[in-house]
Amino acid sequence: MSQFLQIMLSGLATGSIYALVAIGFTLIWQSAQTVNFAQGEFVMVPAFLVLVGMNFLGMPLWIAIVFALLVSIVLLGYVFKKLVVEPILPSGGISLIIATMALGIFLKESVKEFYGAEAQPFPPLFPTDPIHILGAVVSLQDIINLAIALGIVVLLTLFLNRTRTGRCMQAAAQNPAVAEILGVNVKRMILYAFLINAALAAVASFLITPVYLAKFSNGEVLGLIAFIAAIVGGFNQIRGALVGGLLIGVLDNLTATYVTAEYRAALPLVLLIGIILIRPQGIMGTPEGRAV
Amino acid sequence: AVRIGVVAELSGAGAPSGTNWRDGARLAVEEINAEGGILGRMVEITEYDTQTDPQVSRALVQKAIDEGAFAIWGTIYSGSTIVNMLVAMQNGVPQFVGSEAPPIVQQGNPYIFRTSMGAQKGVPGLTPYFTDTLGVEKVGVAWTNNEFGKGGHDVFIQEMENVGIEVVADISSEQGQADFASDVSQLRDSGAEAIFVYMNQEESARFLIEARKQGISVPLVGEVTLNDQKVIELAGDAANGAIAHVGLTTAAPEIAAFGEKFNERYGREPIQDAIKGYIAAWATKYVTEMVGEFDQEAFVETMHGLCLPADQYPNILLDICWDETGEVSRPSFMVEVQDGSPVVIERLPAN
Amino acid sequence: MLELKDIYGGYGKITILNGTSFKIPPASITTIIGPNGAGKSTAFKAIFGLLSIQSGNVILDGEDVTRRTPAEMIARGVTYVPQGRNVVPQLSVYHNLELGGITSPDQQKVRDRMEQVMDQFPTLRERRNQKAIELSGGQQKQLEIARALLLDPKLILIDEPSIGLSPNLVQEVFRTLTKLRDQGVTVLMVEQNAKAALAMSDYGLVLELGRTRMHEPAAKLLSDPRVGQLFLGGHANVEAPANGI
Amino acid sequence: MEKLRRPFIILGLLVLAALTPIGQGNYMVYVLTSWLIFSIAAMGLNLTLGYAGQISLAQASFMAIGAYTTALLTLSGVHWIVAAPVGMALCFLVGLVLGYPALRVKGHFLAFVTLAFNTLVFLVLRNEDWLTGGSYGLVGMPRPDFGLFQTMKQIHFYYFALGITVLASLVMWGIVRSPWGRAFKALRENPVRAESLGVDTRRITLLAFAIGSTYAGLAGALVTPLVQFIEPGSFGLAHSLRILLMVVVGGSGFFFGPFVGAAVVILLPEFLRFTEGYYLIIYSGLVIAMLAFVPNGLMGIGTRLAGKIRRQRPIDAALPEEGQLK
Amino acid sequence: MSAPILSVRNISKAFGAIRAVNDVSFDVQPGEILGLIGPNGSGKSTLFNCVLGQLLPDHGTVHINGNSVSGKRACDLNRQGVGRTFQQLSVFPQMTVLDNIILAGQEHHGTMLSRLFGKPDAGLTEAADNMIEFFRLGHLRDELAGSLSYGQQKLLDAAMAFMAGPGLVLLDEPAGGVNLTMLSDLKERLRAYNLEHGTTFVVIEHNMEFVMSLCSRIIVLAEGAVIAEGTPDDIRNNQVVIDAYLGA
Ligand SMILES: Nc1ncnc2c1ncn2[C@@H]1O[C@H](COP(=O)(O)OP(=O)(O)OP(=O)(O)O)[C@@H](O)[C@H]1O
Ligand SMILES: Nc1ncnc2c1ncn2[C@@H]1O[C@H](COP(=O)(O)OP(=O)(O)OP(=O)(O)O)[C@@H](O)[C@H]1O
Ligand SMILES: CC(C)C[C@H](N)C(=O)O
Ligand SMILES: [Mg+2]
Ligand SMILES: [Mg+2]
Repeated sequence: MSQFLQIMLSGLATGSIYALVAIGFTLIWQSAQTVNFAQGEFVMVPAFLVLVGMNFLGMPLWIAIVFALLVSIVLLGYVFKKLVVEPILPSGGISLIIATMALGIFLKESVKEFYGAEAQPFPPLFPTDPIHILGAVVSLQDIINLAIALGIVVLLTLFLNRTRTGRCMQAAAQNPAVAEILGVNVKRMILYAFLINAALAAVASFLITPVYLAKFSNGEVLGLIAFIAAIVGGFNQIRGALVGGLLIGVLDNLTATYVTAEYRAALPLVLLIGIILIRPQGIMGTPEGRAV
Repeated sequence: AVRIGVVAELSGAGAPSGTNWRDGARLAVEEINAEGGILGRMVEITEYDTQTDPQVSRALVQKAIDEGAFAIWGTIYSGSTIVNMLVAMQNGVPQFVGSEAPPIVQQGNPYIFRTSMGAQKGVPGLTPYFTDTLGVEKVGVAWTNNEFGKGGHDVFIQEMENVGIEVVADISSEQGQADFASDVSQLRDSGAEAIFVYMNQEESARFLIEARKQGISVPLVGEVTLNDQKVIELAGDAANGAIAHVGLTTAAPEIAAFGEKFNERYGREPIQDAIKGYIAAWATKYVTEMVGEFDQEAFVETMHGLCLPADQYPNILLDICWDETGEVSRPSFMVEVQDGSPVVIERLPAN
Repeated sequence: MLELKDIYGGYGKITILNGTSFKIPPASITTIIGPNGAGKSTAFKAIFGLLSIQSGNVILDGEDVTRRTPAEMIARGVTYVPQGRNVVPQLSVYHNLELGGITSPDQQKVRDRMEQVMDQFPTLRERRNQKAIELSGGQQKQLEIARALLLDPKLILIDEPSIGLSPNLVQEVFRTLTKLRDQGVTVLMVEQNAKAALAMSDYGLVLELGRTRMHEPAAKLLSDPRVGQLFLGGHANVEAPANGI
Repeated sequence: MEKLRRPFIILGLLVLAALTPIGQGNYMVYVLTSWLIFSIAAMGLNLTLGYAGQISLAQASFMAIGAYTTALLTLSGVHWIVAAPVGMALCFLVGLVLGYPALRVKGHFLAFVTLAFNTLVFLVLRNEDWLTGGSYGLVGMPRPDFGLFQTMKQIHFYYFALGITVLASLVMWGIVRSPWGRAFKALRENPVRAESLGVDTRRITLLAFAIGSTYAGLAGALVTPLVQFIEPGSFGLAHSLRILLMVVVGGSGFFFGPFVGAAVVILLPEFLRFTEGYYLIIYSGLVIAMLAFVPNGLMGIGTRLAGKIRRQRPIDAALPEEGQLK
Repeated sequence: MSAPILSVRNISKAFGAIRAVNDVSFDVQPGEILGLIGPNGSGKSTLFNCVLGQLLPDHGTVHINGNSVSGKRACDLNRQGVGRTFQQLSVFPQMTVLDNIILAGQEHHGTMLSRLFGKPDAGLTEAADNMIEFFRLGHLRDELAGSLSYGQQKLLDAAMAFMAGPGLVLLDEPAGGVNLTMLSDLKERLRAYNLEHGTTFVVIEHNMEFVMSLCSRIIVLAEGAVIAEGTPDDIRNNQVVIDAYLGA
């Protein structure tokens, strides 16, 4: 029993991190109708910015965090949008997929080349003291991660659906031509989405790196799982990312424990295929509507 | 000048190992060249990045040979070495590798030489520790499911069977896995009295962190990596108490000087792969000069059954012997992490 | 009010507008007719800043507005209803409508206007919470037209509003446009439903090969026999190909 | 004139392909052979993606199926000429099955289903040691021997691969210009309309996957004797992505795109090697720049230039007489 | 009276609370040109989609030539001679006009295999060229369909429905955006087909002049149900229809 509880709680803790990254996917989808395959690297980079701040610029941890957040927003939000998304978006989804993949390699290799290939320790932002619940152990950090993921989902959903700017962002994504003739500043809307995404990625980065350790290759698996989480949960709903993330986190641990560790990596994938075949719009997603 | 091909995992998952190997080799080459090179010829290394992709590594070994490499240094990941060692053999080029998987020396390839003990030798070195020192009856195993991990795992299971210790939990994980909650909790509930951890460095660190979090109190025992400098750096306090059987560690007095040199040159602690790279380079020099000319056939012939004592060949760091298969014999160490640094608790003779 | 001076422009290397020129007076309705592919829609895009213009000028109220962006044209009181379907698929009808007034600083007024246009097109009120993509073709068109009325424009560019609308709604739209004209709004419209459109227009304009061929009071065009033959339902005799099945 | 020029260019390229490896070192010949092999795999993906519009990130796993089948059979003494078609047939069947999700989902979602498939294949190859040798892989597969022509020497193997590539291209050419090719494109452009015009979109989708996969299978069947060693890691996701990159960079939907793309993806890193650690950075930067400036891929540049010339027709001829007012 | 070519019985289709089509039944006789009109949102397009397999009706049956179409896919129906157009423009934008037309015809000849090994144009170039000429798209033959104007695409769309050589054609607003000269040609063309080949047409259209002069019988839908049926003259003078649809 305590093992089961432990597995569930650990799963939720990891799942909330997947969710944080997955939210970025759904956000970008809802506001730019594209997919950022470098998302995993977007989560990897801010941690290194913190390390640069601390180890080379001599900043204390919290200052370094703020510094990294700002630099991430500029670099992974503004510069990314200007230099990669804007020129390539018009030539279609697949080109952008490839471009973001290339960007992923670019970021990964740059970090490796300029900071080093080895994993680096990263200080926890919140106390890691264990909290015992019925024989299972979680840390305060885990609980904070979960709370943050939840909070962001609620805030972003409200922002996108309840504010005019949010709706303009959606319009700009779903039908940029129409948005433009109605006077919506399409480019700016897309920029907002990318800025928010960068900020989210940075937050996710600060929260997980103490556990995952800072390493140039961290993004590979994380980006993949987060994307799967987004699809499983439902790509066109922010809350889908949360559900998908938590689900994968928990199921992953359950499979590893009770079914098979060797095929553990297959589980999210099987889940993905299953969901897509049964409910293509994802668990929380809504169908895209009328085709004819 | 004499050309050497450094074929290593400079990018991809193996980058930490590969870059350390390369840096260790570079350091050695700088020293060798400062001493006048090998047989008076400067050593010139060309680096080839395998991207941790075995097929690329195979192509690159071919390329290095096409470009006239006298010897190949690398690769480190067993998965790559198994693939590319054939090419070096077909071309008759000696190759030093940093890999531990048992099959590498079991295929009758006369050109391959390890720089560290294979798992089939290293892991049995630990068995007495389980039977005598710990005196346990039930153990758990946590290992990474790649060529390296599988090699060690298979040997360990066999060993435990031989000495009659029951393996109550046998848990594999993926290379690059970040979340060890499930692995640790299964081990915790398995009733194991000690846990054998056989993973690459980062995985080891993450495992230790999670084990600490879930309050595992039984001994965690590893081989090769568990007490590596890098693991300690990453796992912090969580590494304290971990015990490992290692062939190479800067905690050993013979190797401490190398650690300082490396640190001075690169500004960081070396991991064991750096030591391996360094040894590969110096062995190439020593043996070539022993042969007296750049003759690859004579080189491998000399290597087989050769012993280099450290007092005559100081930069080989520890007395070392290669047998007919290219496997090494060398003294090794039991190391425990105490207060954040590895401490040698026992010195095992070469076997 | 609006003047096009010798506009040349098109897509990539192809020029579609070959010196298009015309001038329309304020508070009037002008209907552009012409064969398919004449460049009517292209002319609208040129006015609204959606086309790369090679040469020539677009003049609005005496100001040169050539190559302005759509946003700038909206700021000058121009709205545009393009041909085809133009809704934001996953947003609700209400929020689609709201987008029509998104640039206005006076949101209260936009909301009042929204109530008015929903009175005019009751379907939209009925369906206000439905996704726009789920509407029928004609309902989407209603949404688009309604959307263009929110900002109290000075000039409306409307490209074939009758496509997909049921006859009573076409009449409703024409009535609305007439009313707007009476309030001083200028309307420039493309219509293939030429008879009905010219009947409510002040001027008619025939565009061919990207050039203005005729520009007359609507009544005069209506009675022109050549125009009647080609654009008002007269029959041009063409042999049907022998096979094709 | 137009019509005559094309065969000449193709002939010229063929001669070039035949002459290039002469006098090169083993390594270069090896790289050129990989170029041919990856061109075949990319050609298959180009059909699935470029023509039929169905994205697949599983191309490497079909190479794996082809490679492992060929390896297991040739190791047990079956001749390559028999083993390879068996591998391809298997790919065709599995490709049909993988096509099923494509009937339900499109775009990014499909990308991920296929990606999942790729990962599953990888896990099976690695975990089922009894068949696949697990992570140690399979080793020692013979190169095909055709009596008078043996492929043991690197350069001979190159010509062998070249022959197969030419054959595969001819078949592909036949497919894309047949009505099937048109139906593939229709599927890409507007599946609903295609269906209403009698195109069995379901069957065409499955075929697009199956044929594309068969080409990957063929490529895999060539990898086995080339490398004479296969292991799961060589058919991971990263390789599927590389093949996708070849298709896009070369120009998806262009017949010769895959050859150009494979050349860029395989040969460019060779030229960048001198930059040492930086080459992947430079390489990925170049890819991004290329996508920004040459969105239709490298083949797209040529077509665009040709289009510029052709497009300068006088617009006045464009409208029929009877539609004009006089 | 001969057996109906199309027989619709009690078809209903709801989207959530919206009852788009509500218990609609009617027959179409071979050789008829039937008009289907009704206010926006009255369920006309939905009805087409239910008949042709794009949507699954909640209730009711559809028979074509006496055979139930339930479970049949659009492509099967098309191969059996049922052609259609969609209300929204539906061409293949990145294919040339010629290729669009050939595609529309090619699936009606031979088998899957013969289409792989046969002629690249399936022997249709000549027929396609005639069709292109008829719709006055000759100068656009080798242009990409996506670069055509709205009306040109509409014509291309209609031309594709004809290439199928069908016995029953369902047209959803063929007239929208088409130049009047072309429109009267289109009408002639429909009539000619109807006479020569006995092709049956069901036409949704809001252009009353077109419908009234073309159709022999008209059905009026409103809110998903049939509210009137009769000859053009009957309909023109039917007060219910005038109120609901035609307007003053
Ligand atoms: N997928 C859908 N989801 C929800 N409602 C739908 C959907 N499809 C159609 N509807 C609704 O069904 C009704 C009928 O739509 P349909 O498209 O059949 O109308 P129509 O008669 O063709 O109208 P029009 O003349 O405007 O084309 C409309 O009210 C429409 O909003
Ligand atoms: N995006 C485009 N790319 C290239 N050519 C185009 C494009 N859009 C239109 N054209 C061409 O420009 C010409 C004029 O098109 P336009 O849409 O302005 O015609 P139109 O007068 O509005 O016709 P319609 O009555 O059919 O709407 C046509 O010959 C068309 O083929
Ligand atoms: C990173 C190292 C532990 C890898 C190991 N040398 C191997 O054989 O794969
Ligand atoms: Mg137009
Ligand atoms: Mg309709």
